[in-house]
Amino acid sequence: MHPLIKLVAQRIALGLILLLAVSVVIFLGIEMLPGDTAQAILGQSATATSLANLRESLGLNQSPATRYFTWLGHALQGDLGKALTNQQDIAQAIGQRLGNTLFLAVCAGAIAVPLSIGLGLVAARFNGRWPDKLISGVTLAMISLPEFVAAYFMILLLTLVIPILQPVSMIFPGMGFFEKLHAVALPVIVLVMVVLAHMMRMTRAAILNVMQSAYIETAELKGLSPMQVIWRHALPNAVAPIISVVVINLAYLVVGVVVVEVVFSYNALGQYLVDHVAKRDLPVVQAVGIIFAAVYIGLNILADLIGIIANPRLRHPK
Amino acid sequence: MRIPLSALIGLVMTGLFVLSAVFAPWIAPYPIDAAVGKVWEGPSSQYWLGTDTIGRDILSRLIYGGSVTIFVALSSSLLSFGMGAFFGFLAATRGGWIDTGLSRIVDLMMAVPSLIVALVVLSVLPLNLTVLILVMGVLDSTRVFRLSRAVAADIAVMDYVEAAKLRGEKQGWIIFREILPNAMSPLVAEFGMRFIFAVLFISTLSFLGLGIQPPLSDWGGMVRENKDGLVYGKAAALMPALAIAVLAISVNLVADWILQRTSSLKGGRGG
Amino acid sequence: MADLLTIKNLRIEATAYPPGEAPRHLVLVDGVSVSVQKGRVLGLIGESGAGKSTIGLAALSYGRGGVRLTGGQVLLNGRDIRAEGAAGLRALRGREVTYVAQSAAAAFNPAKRLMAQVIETSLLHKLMTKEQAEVRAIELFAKLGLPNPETFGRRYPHQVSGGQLQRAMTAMALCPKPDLVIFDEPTTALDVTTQIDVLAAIKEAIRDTGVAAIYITHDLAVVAQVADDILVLRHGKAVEYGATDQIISTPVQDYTQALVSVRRIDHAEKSDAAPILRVQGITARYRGTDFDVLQSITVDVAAGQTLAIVGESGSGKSTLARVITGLLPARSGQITFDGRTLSPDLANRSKDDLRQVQMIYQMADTAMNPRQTVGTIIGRPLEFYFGLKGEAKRARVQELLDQIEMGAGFENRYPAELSGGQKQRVCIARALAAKPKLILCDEVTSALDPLVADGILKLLLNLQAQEGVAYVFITHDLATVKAIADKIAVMYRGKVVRYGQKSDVLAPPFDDYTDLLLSSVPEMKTGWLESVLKTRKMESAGN
Amino acid sequence: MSSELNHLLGLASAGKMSRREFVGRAGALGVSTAVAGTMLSTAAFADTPVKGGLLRAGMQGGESTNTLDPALAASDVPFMINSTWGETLVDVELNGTLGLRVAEEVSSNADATQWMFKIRKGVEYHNGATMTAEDVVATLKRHTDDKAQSGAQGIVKGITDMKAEGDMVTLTLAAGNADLPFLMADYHLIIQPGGGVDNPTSGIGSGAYKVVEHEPGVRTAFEKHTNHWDASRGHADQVEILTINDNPARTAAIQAGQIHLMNRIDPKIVDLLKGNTDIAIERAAGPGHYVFIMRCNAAPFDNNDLRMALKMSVNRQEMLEKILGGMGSRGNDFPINAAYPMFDDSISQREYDAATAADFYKKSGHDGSPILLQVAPGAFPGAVEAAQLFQASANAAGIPLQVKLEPDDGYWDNVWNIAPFCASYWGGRPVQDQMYSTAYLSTAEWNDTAFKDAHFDEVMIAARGELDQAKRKGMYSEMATILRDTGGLICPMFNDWVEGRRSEVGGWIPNPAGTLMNGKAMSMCWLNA
Repeated sequence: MHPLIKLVAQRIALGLILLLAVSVVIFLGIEMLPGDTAQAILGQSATATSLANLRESLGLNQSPATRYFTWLGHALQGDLGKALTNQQDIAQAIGQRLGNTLFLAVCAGAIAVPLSIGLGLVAARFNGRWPDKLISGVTLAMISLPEFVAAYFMILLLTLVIPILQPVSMIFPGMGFFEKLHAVALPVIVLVMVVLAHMMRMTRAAILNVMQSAYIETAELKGLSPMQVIWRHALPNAVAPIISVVVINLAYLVVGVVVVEVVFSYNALGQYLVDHVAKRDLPVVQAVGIIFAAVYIGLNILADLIGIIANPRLRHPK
Repeated sequence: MRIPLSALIGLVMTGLFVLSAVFAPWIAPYPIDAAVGKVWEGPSSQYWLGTDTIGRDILSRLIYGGSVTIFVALSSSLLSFGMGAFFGFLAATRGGWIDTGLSRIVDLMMAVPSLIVALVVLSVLPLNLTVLILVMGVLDSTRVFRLSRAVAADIAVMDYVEAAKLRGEKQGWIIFREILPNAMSPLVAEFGMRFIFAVLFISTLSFLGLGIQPPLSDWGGMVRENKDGLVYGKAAALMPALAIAVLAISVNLVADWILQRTSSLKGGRGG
Repeated sequence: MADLLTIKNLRIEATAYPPGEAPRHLVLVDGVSVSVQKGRVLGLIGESGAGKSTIGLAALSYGRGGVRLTGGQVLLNGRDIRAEGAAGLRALRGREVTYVAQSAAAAFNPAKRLMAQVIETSLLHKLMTKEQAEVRAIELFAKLGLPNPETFGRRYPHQVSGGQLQRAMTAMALCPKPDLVIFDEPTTALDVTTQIDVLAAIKEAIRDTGVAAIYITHDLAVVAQVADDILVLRHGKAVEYGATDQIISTPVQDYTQALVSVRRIDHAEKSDAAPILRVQGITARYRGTDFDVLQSITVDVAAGQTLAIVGESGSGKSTLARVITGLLPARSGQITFDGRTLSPDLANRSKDDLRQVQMIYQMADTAMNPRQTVGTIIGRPLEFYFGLKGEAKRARVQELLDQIEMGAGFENRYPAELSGGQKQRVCIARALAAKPKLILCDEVTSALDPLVADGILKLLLNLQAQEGVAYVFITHDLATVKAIADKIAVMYRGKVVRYGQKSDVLAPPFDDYTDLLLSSVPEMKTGWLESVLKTRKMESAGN
Repeated sequence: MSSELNHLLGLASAGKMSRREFVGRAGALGVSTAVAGTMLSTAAFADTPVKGGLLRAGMQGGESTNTLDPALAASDVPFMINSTWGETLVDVELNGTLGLRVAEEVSSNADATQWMFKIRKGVEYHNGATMTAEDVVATLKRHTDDKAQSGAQGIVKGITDMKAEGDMVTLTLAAGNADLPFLMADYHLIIQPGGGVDNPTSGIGSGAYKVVEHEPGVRTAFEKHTNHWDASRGHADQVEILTINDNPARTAAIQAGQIHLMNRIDPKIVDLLKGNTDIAIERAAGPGHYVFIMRCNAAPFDNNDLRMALKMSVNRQEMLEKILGGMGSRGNDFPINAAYPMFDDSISQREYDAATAADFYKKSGHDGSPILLQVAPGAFPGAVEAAQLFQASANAAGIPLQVKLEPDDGYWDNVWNIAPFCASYWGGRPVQDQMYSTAYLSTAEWNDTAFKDAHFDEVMIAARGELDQAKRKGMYSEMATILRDTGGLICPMFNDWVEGRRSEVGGWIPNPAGTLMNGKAMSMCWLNA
């Protein structure tokens, strides 16, 4: 078997194991939370018997191990149970909101990734000169601004001062693609601001790091222009670090945007989770937690794979 | 010692913030929870930065809020650093199953998004500074772990470390006398990054109503209190927001400068 | 005959920015004049810091880091390229002048196939079509003796050996048919046996293509084989400039004479004595690998004498050192020191055993903690092994510093403030501080300039005479071996192929490998290269 | 009619003057309440409805955990949604009089112990079925059932017998209750097919609009119920109710025209909105009040001296100004204000008095440990700030009050009605009896102050049956005083409804009984082209 395929297989297997471990951790974590689900559901109207019955029906009286494996069994068949609060089918509810989450993340990523890498290259090209200083300064300011502040500025600017966008971004099935785009424009802008800086700075750093190498001098002595040098010789060798930071930020766009969702009342997973956390709606918390973990792990595997493929030593062993 | 202007500005500003935080009770013109003025007064000779949503002096609250923000951020990043660096070095120098074990655990922790963990934990545990600091510190230590492990691993293969081993030096000497001094500057720079992250993170938590308890308020909380006015250009919410940004930028400038002196690229915003 | 390149009293300056210090202004090259004619080879020779590479790069009007050409002229094909703008320079670089770097391994982009990199220049400057360029590249591969030239270009740098990369680099330089090629220490990074093959290939290629070349090296014997003229440099100034024969046979300047007479130390071998260290049937392999890098090695080191272990990279000589120190526990065999059996694992050795065996590394820079002063570095073993403190320690440190001929005022300096030779001396002092019976020297001189290396070797010999300490001296350089060894073990692919007293080992009849090794040592006379290539029995391993 | 009356009418219909004010002032001019009411409605209805379009409301007070079960509705969004798809037997007209909905006739026996409701013919549900008297009885029964956990349980408890004959529903009460019809207007008591017993969350009712999409805590989309019986309702083709909990976003949304109606404008930004001609600020002095509730059965609040101490240490005037921007009135620690019929304005207003508060506190013998007040930003607009003002004024009186911030999400499930001392909000009810029986009757489901006083209960029951208005007023006055001086309710202020309407929205009639025209805005408003 080609060692590359072997590596890929290994990475994926590792990822799956990790995911399984995460599911255990989340399960245990929720087990350890103070407070009792049955109590949480019945609230003050709880009586000893009704509690007992509910525990029975929820299977809370079984051992954690059994409960975990029954849960896992169902989860593997795509059945995540029902929300305790309003009996919605979790898989269904999550399904749509996951879609919204990904839609937002993809839109933001599609703009932020190329933009930040481009800026990173430019900054590296003019290292230490004014374009570099300008880009670094602006992105530094962005990285230093809390998301929600950025969010309100954007509302102020783009819905009131220059009324071209909508402050409320909720999207529904049945909306046209461009309708949706228009709806999420504001959160997208804010998220781009949030992740741009990090990726751009890392790209710049990675490129500058590579620029130390002897083969860059070789390229310069061949008579290549600075941008040719960066594009042809530096970038290919900086792929791995850049990808890894891109992935961190993509993961962030999926799992870390609760605040933005809240501000723009965007109906995606984050807000859904937050709503259910306080209600101790554990099946929901668990399900969403797993999904987030899966996204994170999946993206990391992706990064690993790209890193491997980008590395000729692994692609073409001796 | 040559300090570039940007770093100098950063140092001075950071210094100012820390001082005002430390001496808050002495320099704040008004008590933190006294509603002295009308709602959302503009800046005036009486209230330099205006008043907030129930007529408290914003400058005073900024100063007190700063001490809270900085205290929490500092102690949580110290915690995350203590833990992260210690285990990171341990993993790098010991290697073997210790390394593998710790690394896998960290992978696990990182796979669960920290904001979510914070939300869950903070919504069920009693809300107080200790819990807040613990949660943030532990969550953030994973990144420090990865960095310090990487840095230490680079250093651990150096001949002078091998020489120390050959001499028969103990683990302690090797970590603290051979490795640590050479790992310092990337770690210090990372510390800056972590600190900023902590500041932003508390702000976010406070914004979601899971942060500092009133009448104490961190800057994030102040933004929330006054956000209704923000959309109408009331400066009240602007001030704490700017304070956060300026502090972050200042620390960032210092960190960048330290980083430049040793080219190591790590850190950044957390997921 | 018209000069292709004329350099008229060139002055090159630089500003260094040491972290946390005021920037320092340096003059790297001052008032150097030299010229190269079409089809001729100029050798630039000197120690590190002599400014030879800087001058080489000046021919492309290229300055590394903060380096600036501040005076004089660089006339290429009659025009002063110092006047050229960025675009003009890009036009000339890679077309009129090309460059062959010291370490091809580093100078090739690991992410791109060789062919793409070799023909890049030709395409960039629109000198030929892709097809033409590839055809030419394949010709050059063949001319430079690379294995199956047609397919060679499809490989990635990491897939070919160092020697081959260096040839490929030469091919890359010659591909665009430049007027002038700068060879910057092209063979220094290679094993001796590989070096001469590459040397020969380069020489042939230069001759066939009729290109002019500047050949930069610190090894007079090497440059003597390829250069028509030689310019000897020191501290950025020209010392002596003349035809190759004249420079090596009748050098005028003392410095040149010193360079020529280097490696002439003669050290009478001591007769065999009771062993302080016995290595018996050692077999070892690295964790996670499945072959033995050392196969049943058996050697003795006589007390107060020197065992030289000779071999090329990959022969396992350094591994042997790691096994002796216990860093890499052997799989089988045993190590006896002073009659006691040493535990194979470092962790289980007594403090005194550790003290008795000290080590000196090839790279002095990485062997010293940059954050510790010389005083701390040398003082630590004193305090660690003998519990010396304060004044007593300080005095002993000074004593050691005197022993390594560095005198006062050094204990408060940091490694970064020392020259290469001084660093290595400090490492020696650190080893001595432990009062060991045995010191392992791993290529301690190979990173140093010849004259400095000589100094170190002399020092080591004196110390042996004073302290009666034994050395295991690991090196690839036979000249060094001749200079210092009493016993010699020749290693090849994990085995000892020849072992005995120096006199026996260096006297015929030789086995093939030892012959190859001995014959590969460049000699300070022109035409040596051709003669040796005829008489060799086996091909070098490096290809 | 007099020019002054015209002037008042103008003010009132423009929403510049509350309905109560108008009726009161008109009364002063010798106009009877009923007449004044009708005058006002005709005035407001002056312009003719425009059909069609999509009417959007953006509201605070919804979570993704909400359901469509009317029995469980508690916060603004579910209230609004249910009032849009469902109808009650009767409802409360803007002038406080009884309006007939699916009941076309209401009558009672002499001592008000038996009430007859004649169900309107041909009231069609969204599923095509026709409403029957049985449905009505089934609905009321369902709300008496413990499992339903209905907010109306306290109301229907008093009904001993319900029967349906033909189109007539007859309710028999243990004790007479003159206000029963008003109780039937309670927003929980929405008539569902078969009483919604088998599927309470179906969202199928007889309202002017039927639910087409419902994403809890996000958006509920309706389309016109073409066979709705009441032609005067349901002008827009589609309506949507969006949950926008974030204040700035909601306000920005109405300015940007993304929504046409919004609830809960932060009073502090009203002045800032004044300049905007697209948006009318709709104010109505309603029965809604912001409260801090102490559970009388939980230490340390089981001590009335401590309760008094806290009541005395609230600076109501300051709160009114800083929290409501003056848009409201001071509370007096009982849940009734001028918005209610038979309100006794002679009960003296409680003022901030640090000294007295300190005495009460001393008297209570409290150990001086921090007294925790739990509050969430969403408890009511400005709740956290109000709590902090409270803390400041209480601390000034030497009472160790301490504010504990709780997250908005889940506040109503985990803190309200559970925590011993927390901030809360009451929308108020159309009549005093209903307000009291919902939250202050010992047995009431939502007795969030855990106030138990046998005498109080007796008076309440008695008052229900009392048809002599003067006597009845006296009884209410007594109840008010009991609550004021011994209850667990701290009521610093009554808030006006401060709501936003884009100028293109027609048909707005201020109705203090509840948010957004007591939940009728979607059905009664239209979009002027």
